[in-house]
Amino acid sequence: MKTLGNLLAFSPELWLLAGAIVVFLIARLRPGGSTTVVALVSLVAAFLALATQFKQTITILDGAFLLDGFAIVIDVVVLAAAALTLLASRADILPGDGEAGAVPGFFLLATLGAMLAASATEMVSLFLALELLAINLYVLSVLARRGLAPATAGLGYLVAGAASSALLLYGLALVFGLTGETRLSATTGAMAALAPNHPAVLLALSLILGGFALRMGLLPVRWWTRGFEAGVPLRVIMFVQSAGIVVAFAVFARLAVSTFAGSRIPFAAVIAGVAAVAMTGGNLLALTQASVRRLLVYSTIAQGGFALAAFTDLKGAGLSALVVFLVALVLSNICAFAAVIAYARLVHSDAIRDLAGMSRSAPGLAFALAIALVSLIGLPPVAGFFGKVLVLQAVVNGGYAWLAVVAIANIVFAAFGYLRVLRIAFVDPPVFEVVPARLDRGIQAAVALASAGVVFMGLLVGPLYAAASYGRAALLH
Amino acid sequence: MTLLQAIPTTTAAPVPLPTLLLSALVWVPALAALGLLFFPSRTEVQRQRIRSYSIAATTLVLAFAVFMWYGFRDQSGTYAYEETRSWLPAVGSSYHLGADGVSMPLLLLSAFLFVFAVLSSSRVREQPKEYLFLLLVLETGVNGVFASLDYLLFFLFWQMQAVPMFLLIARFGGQRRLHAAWKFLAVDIAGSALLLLAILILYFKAPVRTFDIVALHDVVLPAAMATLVAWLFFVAFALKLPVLPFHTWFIDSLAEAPAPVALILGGVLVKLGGYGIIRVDVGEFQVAFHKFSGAVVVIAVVTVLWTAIAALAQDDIRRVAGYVVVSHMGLVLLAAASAAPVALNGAIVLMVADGLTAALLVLLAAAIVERTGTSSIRAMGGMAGRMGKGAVLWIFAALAAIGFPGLAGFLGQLLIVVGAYPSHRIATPLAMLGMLVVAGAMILTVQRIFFGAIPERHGRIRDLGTLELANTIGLLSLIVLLGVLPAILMDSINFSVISLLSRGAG
Amino acid sequence: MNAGLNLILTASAALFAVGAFALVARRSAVLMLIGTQFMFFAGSIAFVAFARFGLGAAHASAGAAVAIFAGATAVAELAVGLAMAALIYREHRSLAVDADRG
Amino acid sequence: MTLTLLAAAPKGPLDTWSPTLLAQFELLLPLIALLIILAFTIDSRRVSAAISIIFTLASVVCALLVIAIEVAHPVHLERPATFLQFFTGQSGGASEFTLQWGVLADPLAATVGLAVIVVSLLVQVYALSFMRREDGVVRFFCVLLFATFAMLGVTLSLSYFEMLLFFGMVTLSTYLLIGHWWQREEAAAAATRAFIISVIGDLALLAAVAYIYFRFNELNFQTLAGQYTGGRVSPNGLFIMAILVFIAAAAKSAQFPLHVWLPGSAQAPAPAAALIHSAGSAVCGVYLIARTYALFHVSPRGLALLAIAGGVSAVLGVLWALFQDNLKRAIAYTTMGELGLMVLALGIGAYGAGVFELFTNAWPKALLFLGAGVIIRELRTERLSEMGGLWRRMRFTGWLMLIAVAAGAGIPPFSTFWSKDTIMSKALALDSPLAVAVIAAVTFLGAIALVRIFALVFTGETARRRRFEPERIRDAGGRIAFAMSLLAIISVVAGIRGFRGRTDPIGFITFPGVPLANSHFMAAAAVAIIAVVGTVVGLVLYARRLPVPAALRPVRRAMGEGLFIDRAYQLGAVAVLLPVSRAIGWVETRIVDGAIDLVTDSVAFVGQPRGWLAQVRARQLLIGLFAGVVALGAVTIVLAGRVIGKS
Repeated sequence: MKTLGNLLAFSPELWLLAGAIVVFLIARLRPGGSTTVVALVSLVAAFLALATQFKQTITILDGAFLLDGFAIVIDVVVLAAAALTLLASRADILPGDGEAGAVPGFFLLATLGAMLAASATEMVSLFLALELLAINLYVLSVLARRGLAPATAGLGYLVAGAASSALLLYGLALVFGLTGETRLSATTGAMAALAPNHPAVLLALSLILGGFALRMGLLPVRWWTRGFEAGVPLRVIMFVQSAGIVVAFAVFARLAVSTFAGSRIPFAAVIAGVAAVAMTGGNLLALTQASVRRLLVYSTIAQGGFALAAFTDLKGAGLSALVVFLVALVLSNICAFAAVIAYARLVHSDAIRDLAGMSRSAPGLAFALAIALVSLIGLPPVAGFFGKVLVLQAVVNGGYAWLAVVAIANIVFAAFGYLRVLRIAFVDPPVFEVVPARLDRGIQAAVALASAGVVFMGLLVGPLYAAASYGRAALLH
Repeated sequence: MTLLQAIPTTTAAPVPLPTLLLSALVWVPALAALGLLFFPSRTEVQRQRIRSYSIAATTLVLAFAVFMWYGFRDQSGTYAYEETRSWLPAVGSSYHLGADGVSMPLLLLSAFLFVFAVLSSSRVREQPKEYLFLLLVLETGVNGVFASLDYLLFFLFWQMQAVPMFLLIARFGGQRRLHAAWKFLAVDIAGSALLLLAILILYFKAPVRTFDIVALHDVVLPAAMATLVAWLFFVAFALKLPVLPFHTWFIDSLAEAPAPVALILGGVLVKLGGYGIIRVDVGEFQVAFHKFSGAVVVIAVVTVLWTAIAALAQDDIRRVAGYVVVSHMGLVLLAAASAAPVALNGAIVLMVADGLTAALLVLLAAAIVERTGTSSIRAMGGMAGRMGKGAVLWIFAALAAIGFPGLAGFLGQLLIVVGAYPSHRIATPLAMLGMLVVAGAMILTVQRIFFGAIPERHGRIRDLGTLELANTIGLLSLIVLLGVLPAILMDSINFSVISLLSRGAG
Repeated sequence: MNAGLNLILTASAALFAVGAFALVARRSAVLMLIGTQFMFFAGSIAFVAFARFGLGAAHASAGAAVAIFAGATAVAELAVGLAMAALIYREHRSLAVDADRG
Repeated sequence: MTLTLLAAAPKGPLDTWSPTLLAQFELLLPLIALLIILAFTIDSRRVSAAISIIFTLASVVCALLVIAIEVAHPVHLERPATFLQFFTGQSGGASEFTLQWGVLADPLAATVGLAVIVVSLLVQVYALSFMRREDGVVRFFCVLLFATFAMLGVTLSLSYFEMLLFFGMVTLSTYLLIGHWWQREEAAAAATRAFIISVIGDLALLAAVAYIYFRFNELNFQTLAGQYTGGRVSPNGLFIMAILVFIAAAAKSAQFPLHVWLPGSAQAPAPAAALIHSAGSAVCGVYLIARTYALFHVSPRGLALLAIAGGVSAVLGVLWALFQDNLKRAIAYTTMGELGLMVLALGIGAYGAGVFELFTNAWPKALLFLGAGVIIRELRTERLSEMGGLWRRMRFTGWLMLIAVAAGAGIPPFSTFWSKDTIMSKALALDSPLAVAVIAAVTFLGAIALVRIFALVFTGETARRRRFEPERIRDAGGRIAFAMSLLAIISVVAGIRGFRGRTDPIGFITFPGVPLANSHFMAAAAVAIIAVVGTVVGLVLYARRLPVPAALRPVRRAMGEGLFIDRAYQLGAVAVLLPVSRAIGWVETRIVDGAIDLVTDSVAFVGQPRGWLAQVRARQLLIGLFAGVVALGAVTIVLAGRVIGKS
């Protein structure tokens, strides 16, 4: 049992931990030190450490964690998302505010939790990792915020999160009870033996799906109040909407592959139903928003539905499609959020109608927003299109043509709504004069990187798909 | 089929054509657009620099196109300048470009018209950077559709022209631009959805998992499925063509869009629909398409007659031009429905000719509207005295639209009538009635705009300026050239058309 | 399965239901947090029960470990939640979640 | 004319020449002149006119040489050039689609071409001083050259395709000629009407092309001539072709009911009208029939159609001519009568005679219009009722007009007498009383109509009007007089038939299977008597300006308006087409757009911001979550049951 030997496989996570500690120390001892840079550095270090482990498969702590191809791919995405989020939120961490200075540290811890979750293969580690991520997010959602609104919003978020964690826990408990195994890979055989309509299995599936619903972004969480400055800070939303979702789907994928895919229950049918509901409901919800920020958050529900649809072809190319789709989603979401936040800073509003004249006052942001929205719709030639096409392929291969039709209808429907936003941003005359303030470098960089990523992932979808299918192979091995 | 033996006999030694040219033709505008982003556009001098930069870019594309055309001697009916790169092997889609006698003339047309569009864009004063950026992206989309031999790629480029066009109309158009833009978008999105649906059905029903048009050609779908797919494709393209009753988006957009955009819209964009029908429905699904060609013929004839009559009482000069274009596209549809070689040759010639004619009409109409400050024909009259050059050019444009002998449209209409008559004995004469009405409508515009006494308020208007003259005369000379020497086009169209038909039949 | 397991499972399910009801029916933040704790403990109890009886007996230690860790994380969440609740209480004398309009 | 040429024409080498090259020169010289003017001398009216006239003169020389060669040896086959040819891959039949053009210089083409180019030359000479005070002289000459080129193209074309090409150009040239004074509303309207009617004809010809190609895979006149009889097409098919070709011809040659543009052509400047009516678009329809005569010849019904339509048009034309108050319109209607006569002649099988009529009629008609131009310019009115008494003031013009009238009326020995007499003799040979009666009537009434014009213009007193004193009237002189007198001379001699044989002006315009029309003594006598009587009657009637009896007034009005036929057309267009068009516009804006807007709006409506949807609170969220889990469990169990049922 070579436990300690391959603890070194945790080196990326360890880098993050170290970075977090340093950040906390700086925030405590020398308020005013730029902690974001430290965090970014540790993220880069973590990435480099991870790079040394590419194309390896390492078992850690007797199978509590498995650093396989899939985990590595997800980790890369998570690290990128975290880095972009930090870049984007650099500006609102004012120097001199010790509490705010600690924010990057919690980001690092959340990232750490996410990375652990991506490679967790055992119920204990899985649950712990998810909770580590969640708790840090709760903390972040109230950290460095004054006033009532953030607290209530954060508390609402926490309660909802705790409830879904509990659902997940109970679902896991049922699985454990049915199989007597806490290592996911070991549950397959036992699950396969059970009857297709074993109520406990079905209940477990329902509970686990319910537990992941929030993390997958399938729930319309109301973590904001009137005005965009109040409520949960946008950096947290951005992180949840990017890294959080990726991790949630990754963990669910691992769970599904090892536990439910083997069983004889109508897993794909259930998933397809949930996906259809999520897509349609999410679009309906998103397109009826007056605030572009809410529109983006709610649209993620529909996107989550698409991602879920990829599970209908779990044995086939579904997982590769899922990864490609998630990469596109992460980049598009971050790009859109960063652009919206940056512009909201200029006009002090995030109402859709206040985007009018954006193309004149901030052409770069408008352009990035356009790219992001086009990608979220799923129009060519950007990344989102290929994600959607691959998912559709998976869906049809899985034998759910009706779901594909629903998906296309949703794409069409979404196109109208998003292009309405674009029309306002590009066509309508400005409602009020915008003073062209200098934007923060960090957020500019984040927008530029994310939009470039969206475009290039569209052009270089080949290599991306190769990586994705590498991860898939690792997961299914 | 005899021609299959006949073709090789006529084949010269196949000349190896330089590759990557087609990619350049497609992507140079997009790259130029990206480069455009780095230009400052504060002072007028910088704006002028931006304009000349874009002119240079489009001219470069035109140079590519002409060079390819010069080297393009299609005697075998296969694709030239073919390019295949692995792009998305997972779903069996590859970056597959190629040009044949069907697409090459249209590529040439688009290359020409975009140059004219950018040249005539100096009127667009505000935000020339954004405007030209969108225009260049649009060109990439259009050329890509013409060049791509992979359904996924085809759809990708098909989408790529939609959003820029929407923004161009909605952002730079006239008073009712939003209404027009939304109508454009609604129809375009509906069409795109049908297109995607058709492509996916074809893709998943085919035994081989590939999007490649050439590869999918040999696939034999079950008859019902093939018919369904052919229908979906047809509707998707017909919306773009446009056909009744979905042509109003085009009329409105043409009337509302700024002149250069309207030029592209009427000159190139609607030709995408005709190209799609010929390439996919006639070329790939000929048997299935033939099953419902009767309905298609009805649609075509109704479109021709309806739009022609609609043009008669139309008071908006730009809308008249729009109706005439739609009527011509109806003829193209008729030709496509009668999958006869002569008619298809005529259809392609007519598409090119109509593209040039539409561009000419749009530019002149814009010039007139700009001078008189109104687009209502009733408010005009007697302007031949003030703008004689404009009058002569407009008469020529009208004649070109009528299909006057010696101008480009004539041969197209002649070939379509001659080719379509044997298969459609009733429809063809009806379509000719439509041609008659169009002639009446156009010649009436000449009388009502330019002849008679001039109203007081138009006593001061100027004649066409140098730039306008350069553009319009350039277009006109192309029209005349094509009318007098159609052989320069036909020689290479024909073999592709025949091989297209034989492939479709076989 | 023997009576003991069923009994315990029923109890845990009841506990879970109670917690859920508390979450749904109560406005007070503290009570809602308590509800989440109930649900967590219900899950832990189920784990322990399965570890004690039934198939889980093979890996009893693992099941127990899950229960323990779950309890720990639950407490951590409770701590964060209570901190927030305190914050709210300090701001305006109420413990309602979603107090604000809009 | 021909005789003098023959005297000059060397015999030897001509027999070996092919006229093709010369014919091509004849065709292209006006075009070259046009291009030169457009390119270089568009600003200088004198140089442009000079270039135009010089080139036309050169073209005349070519035409003379061509006709000389034709006389020398009429029969030869043209080698057409290819306009467009491509491989259609249709197995069987013709696997090549070919469009040919070139020049077909046979006797027919040579004769008519000669008339065209000579009239064009004289008209230009006339216009040189007539249009002097106008603006747009260069434009006028350019259009004249274009019209000449188009007309020559029609005469020399060797395939239906080429004919179609040049028919279109003739349409355009007519449009531009009539619309020369575009400032006048009525001129513009007349031009538009002429264009539309002609386009009807062109499209009919296009249909004919399509149908004939579909049947024969061939468009070349000479090749087709032998194939009509081959039995490849049923009589009905041939009749359809004949009808289509006839429609094309009727639209151009103002055959009833497509004649409505002809009176409007009076809006053109006098020289333009002269060209149109004598050797311009008005006759190219007749020429088309003559050119495609093989088609009609094999289809008896086609011939009958020609005869009937021609007869009707002829009678109506001369009748209407009697009641016109506008000088040019009156002449125009007489043209319609003559055209009808030509078509009738072709219909009753008098092929050579019909073409001969075309040839002989050209000169007096041109002369009439040129004279009318002078008269109108001097009197500054076009209304016959305001004219009169010019005999003393414009003696020279009077003489010329007298010659023209005599020649038009068919008084021996002037030109049209000879053609009318050949037509009449053919009719007699057929001994169809109807044909004879029609010809007689047309000759008689035509004579009256022409004499009426002369009488109303030259006899009596000049009506005095405001700001117009007859003393200022000056007779024609200079170039105008020269051109007119040349035309007068030709009008005198053009009809004289030389000794039988190859120099007979119509003797060598033969058609295989149509016996050469013999001049018939009775016919000659009849025509002469009818013409003279008509002249006398006309003089008697109109020289005294008898007041019209009240009973005839409405008739007169109806006749003057050409039985309101073009009014009816306009009404049809205005009362039917425009409302339909407006209705279509309404449908589009209201219904079609309405539907599309409904869709977009409904989507937009669904996408409207809704506050309550943004109000999801933690409690609702949790309720939803738990309810969702429960519902999901239930659903999954149902689904699982399904699965069991399946397996």
